[in-house]
Amino acid sequence: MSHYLITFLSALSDAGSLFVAAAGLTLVFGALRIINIAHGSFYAYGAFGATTLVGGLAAGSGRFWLALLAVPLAVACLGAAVEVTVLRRVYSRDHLAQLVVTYALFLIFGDLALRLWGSQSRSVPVPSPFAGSVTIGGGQFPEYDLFVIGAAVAVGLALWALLQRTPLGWRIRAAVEDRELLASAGTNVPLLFTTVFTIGAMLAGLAGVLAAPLESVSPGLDASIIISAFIVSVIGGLGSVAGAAIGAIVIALFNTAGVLWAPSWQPAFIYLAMIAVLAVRPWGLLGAAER
Amino acid sequence: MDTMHRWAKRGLMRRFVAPAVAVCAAVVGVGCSSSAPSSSPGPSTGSSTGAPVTIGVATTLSGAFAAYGIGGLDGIKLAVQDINSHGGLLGRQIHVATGDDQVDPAIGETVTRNLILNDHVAALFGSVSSAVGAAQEQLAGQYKVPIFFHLANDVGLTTTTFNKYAFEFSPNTDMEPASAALYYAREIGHGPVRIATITPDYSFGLDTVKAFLADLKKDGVTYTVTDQQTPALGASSFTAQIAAILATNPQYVFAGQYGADLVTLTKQGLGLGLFSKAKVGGMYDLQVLQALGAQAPAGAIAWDRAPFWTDNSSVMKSFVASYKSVYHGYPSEFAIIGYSAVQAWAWAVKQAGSFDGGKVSAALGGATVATIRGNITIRACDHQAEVNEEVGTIASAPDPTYGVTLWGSDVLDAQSSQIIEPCS
Amino acid sequence: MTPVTAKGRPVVRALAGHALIATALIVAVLAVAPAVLSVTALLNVQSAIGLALFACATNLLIGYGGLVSFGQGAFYGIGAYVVALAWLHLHASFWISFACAPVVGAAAALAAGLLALRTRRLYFALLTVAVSQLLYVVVQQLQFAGGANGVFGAMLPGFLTSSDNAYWFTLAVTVVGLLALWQVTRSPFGLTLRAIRENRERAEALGVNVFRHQLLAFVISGAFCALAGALFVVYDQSANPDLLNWTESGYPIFMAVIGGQFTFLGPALGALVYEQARDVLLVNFTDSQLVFGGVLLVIMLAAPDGLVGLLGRGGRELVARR
Amino acid sequence: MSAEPLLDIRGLTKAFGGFTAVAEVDLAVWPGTIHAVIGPNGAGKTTLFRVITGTHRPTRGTVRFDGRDLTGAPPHVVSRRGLTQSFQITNVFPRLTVLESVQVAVLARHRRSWDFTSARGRRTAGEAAELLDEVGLAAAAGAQAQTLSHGDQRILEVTLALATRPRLLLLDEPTAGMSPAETGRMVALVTALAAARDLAVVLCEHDMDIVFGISHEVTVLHRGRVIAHGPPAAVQADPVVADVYLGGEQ
Repeated sequence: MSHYLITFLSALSDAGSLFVAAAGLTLVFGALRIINIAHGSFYAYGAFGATTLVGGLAAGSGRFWLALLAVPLAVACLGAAVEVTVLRRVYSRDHLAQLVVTYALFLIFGDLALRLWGSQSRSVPVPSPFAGSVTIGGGQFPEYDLFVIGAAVAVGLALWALLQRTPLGWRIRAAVEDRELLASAGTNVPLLFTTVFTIGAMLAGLAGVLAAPLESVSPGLDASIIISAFIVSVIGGLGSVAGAAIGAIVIALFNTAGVLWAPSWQPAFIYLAMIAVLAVRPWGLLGAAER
Repeated sequence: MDTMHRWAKRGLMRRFVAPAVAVCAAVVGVGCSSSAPSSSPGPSTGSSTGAPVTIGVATTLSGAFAAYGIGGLDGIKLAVQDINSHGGLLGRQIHVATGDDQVDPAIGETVTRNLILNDHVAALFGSVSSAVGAAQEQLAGQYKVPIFFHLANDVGLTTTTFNKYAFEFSPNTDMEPASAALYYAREIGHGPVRIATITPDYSFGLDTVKAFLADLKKDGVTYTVTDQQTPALGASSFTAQIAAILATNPQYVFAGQYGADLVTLTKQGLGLGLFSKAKVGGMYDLQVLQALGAQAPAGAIAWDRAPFWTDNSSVMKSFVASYKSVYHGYPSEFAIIGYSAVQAWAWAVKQAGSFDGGKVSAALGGATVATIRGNITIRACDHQAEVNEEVGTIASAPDPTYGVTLWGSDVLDAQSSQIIEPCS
Repeated sequence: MTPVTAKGRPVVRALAGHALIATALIVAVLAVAPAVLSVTALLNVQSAIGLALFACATNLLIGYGGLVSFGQGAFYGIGAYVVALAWLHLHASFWISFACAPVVGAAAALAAGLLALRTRRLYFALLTVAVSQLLYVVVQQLQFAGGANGVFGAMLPGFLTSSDNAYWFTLAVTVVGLLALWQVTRSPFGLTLRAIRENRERAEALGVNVFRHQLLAFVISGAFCALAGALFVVYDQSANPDLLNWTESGYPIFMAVIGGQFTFLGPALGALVYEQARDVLLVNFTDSQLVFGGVLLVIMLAAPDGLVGLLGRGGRELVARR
Repeated sequence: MSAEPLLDIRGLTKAFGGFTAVAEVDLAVWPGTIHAVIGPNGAGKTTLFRVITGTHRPTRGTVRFDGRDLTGAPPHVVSRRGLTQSFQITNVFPRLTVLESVQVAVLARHRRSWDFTSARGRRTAGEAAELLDEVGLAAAAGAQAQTLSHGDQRILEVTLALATRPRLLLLDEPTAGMSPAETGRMVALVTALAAARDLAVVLCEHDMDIVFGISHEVTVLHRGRVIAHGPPAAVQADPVVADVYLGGEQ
């Protein structure tokens, strides 16, 4: 019986890191109507940044917590620079052009990462207070995974508070739901877009740092995460942060179901999940019905 | 001229003739850019001394498997550097041309075709992925250029798509699991024992698990397979698969993952208690052990095609020293195999007294060549090098001389004769 | 008084005249290629021609229909697999299986379209990715389809084994395919499709059954993508799962965007330029993706309407952005 | 006045969740007549139009047109039956030329939009060009719709609806944002076409001069309900209307 609990908790931990990665992507889409493929690059730079800052030192050192603060901010600055120099020119363009531009950025950042961090697999030791495991119902479960679940919930609450309780949050929601209202309220729209994109990049960097102790940090990390983040955002409904949370859980459960019942077909399950959801609700679970 | 007619004519001019002219320009451009002087492929085999001879390395230099491709390339470059410092081959210096296939067969084919036809390479060194390798093998056969596989080791390369210009210098996907099975059998005895497997969901991973289970039975072990997981290649999380495997409480686990995937699988397995509950085996080579650092799972079973640290011969010692002096790090197994493949090619060129692909391949088939991995015999029937595979267990502390946690002292040197399939 | 003769007959004839001259010009240059080019260059052009058909078939959806599908690689792969598997298992004649490829592609496109066209814009794009990735994962599991390595072998008939004949065949099929596609775009159906792209709600209010038109466009595009996939077999004599991967579906989109998605021949030009640029990049630059990304970015920012937009004298006016 | 109304709406109701936008509306429109539907903003005029054209499905009530039940039919079916709308916010095909835009409507009417064979020009250029002549847009035939002036785009908006040869035309504020001169041109165009083609027109308009100038019947909506209907003179004199709409709550 215990392994179902362990399986569920590990699914929850996967959902947590997926949510933090997807939240930035869906927030940027909601406010700016841009699907940012380079979001995967920001995630990878977050993870690589963590390996640089923490290095191979023993788990005891506090360098991980320093990285958890510093690296997302650095990635946020990179995001702001990208938004100001490149994305500002493509807001008026159609979806396809925006996709191709962000894909071009994805390719550029991919090769730069190879130059900066080389091609070797790297990894970050699990940070000290959470290095051990806790026994739950007879099974062993890593403490760090519990930390990741907690961090995801914290990010979710922080985003909820930002969107519901702050003037910036009101403007972001206005950008998502009713563009005309935004302009009429005298908002500095370009500054708002830069802010939202920077927040999106920071979330991607944070997700990267969080994931570094869990997996190997190597080239190709940006491609694998962007596909999962896309699927989670679409299932939840593009533009809805709450939808991203639900989408992350749906994907984690489908993955687990695949593992338990049809291991050899497991990689196909996330695509089946996406097709099933979109067949029932063509604009995602919580997405705004597009006319 | 009524407005309608004039409008139509102008409109059409834009929509058709402009792009039409552009298309023709592009085609003509194509003609010039890539049609190098269409001399016959392959090097000028005459012994015009002095003109450098090129060898081509078409491998993966970007993406998730870049570390493997670059590792092999470093070994090959070092071998060429050593040859050139001793006066080159037949009096001619050797030059290395490279190409990045980005693990995509179509790109791999383009890059390989370009090395053959534009760089006139005298020999080719194959890719990381077997799918790309198979496409390269066809080209090598078509243009009569010897191709040496030092990374891709799918048994198909020496059977289904084999031709006489292809040579496999790495233990193939039959030999590697057979060596692992020998070690497991030595550990287990006759059993009965409970085993689970987890491997990436593509041909290499699936073939490896199938061969391992078959060889284990052949080595007299009775076992029951409790679970078989096949996560996607490059998946970011194996927690669900590990939890499912643990639920069937196996005594032994066989992992087909390698490189970045094996690092991720190990870190997540440690957290879920996989290594404390079962004896896990995987391809824990230098790159994986360096990435894991302090998290390397002591006591886990590890196999590797050419680990330098288990070979105490003076030849290997000096190779490791010279590699370290050039690359400021230690050689991966692919650097070692790549280096030995170049040595074999050089030997065959001297033997045949020419760079001609046909002569070199004929000279090498069935021959025994001295390399940094000792004397290697290349089977005449399928050009599979009769090489050993090393299997051991991960040490509990970093190696004093190399500063990385490597293997313990008890290492099985699985002889090629024990693990190779007879000629079909 | 009225700017046009009663039945508008002279207008149409003039339109057709110019188009034929332009197409004949292109075909003539391409036809001369085998005599002029070396083996490599000929193979490059043959591959580019096949990709031009793939790009124009995809552009029927993107440029004309306003439907951004990221899954056309699925039908391209299906076309290749139909020919390869017919040879492997049924030992069918190449010509029959080659003719069946577009039919199977159309059937697959019908099924996928019924599912995908219920969604709009980005959801449609991502759903088509999901469908083609599902196919990509499934085909690797099917042992009879050669699993992850795909199907290799001498599947071409004697006639096509000579590189010149293979080139002629590819050129002929592509020209016929492009002319058929061109007729579709200039027909009433083509105009209605463009109207739907411009303003779906308005088209519906004028009595156009939007779903059916988009579905038919999806089926036609799927058929021609499968035909291009079958041409891949002529070039490469193999069918491997990577053809179905979403990265493969990205190529025709880049070609259409680079070439100019709002003109008919734009994607064909994009295919030629893309194929050569990629080969040159791969061979000469270690950081080929960095350079390609940079070039793609510059083209997107500097030439929003693709190369044809730049080249066409009045290109700016014809494709003025909304 | 023929025996049966062309458009016969009975007890039409449309609610979005709790909010009832249109409640129990009855509306009858006779062939060849101009019927104005007026009311303050938020009275439910646009929702009523959207339900009639099939963009929204009615919660209750029936829509009969030309003797056949059209309740809940999708927009393209409603349009094919001969009931077409032009939009309040200009809704044309930006990158199509004026001629091409009209040809799309003509093709749809002839059910030729599935035709792959003939060039689109042969079948429909003539008819489209004649219509452009009638509405005075012939000179702009080759220009892209997005390059036209606002007034011309409004005229193109109506022309597209006319090209489907409707029996009834729904005009949602056709003169919105137009100069007096352009308004005069539009009013003249609508009345001429109504007479020439025995076309019924349902007009939603704020400009009272137009409403009481050219319409044969007027219906006044307030908070989704019909509060008055009849000939213009009677409605103008009706105290309820004056209180609620003209003088009262604005």
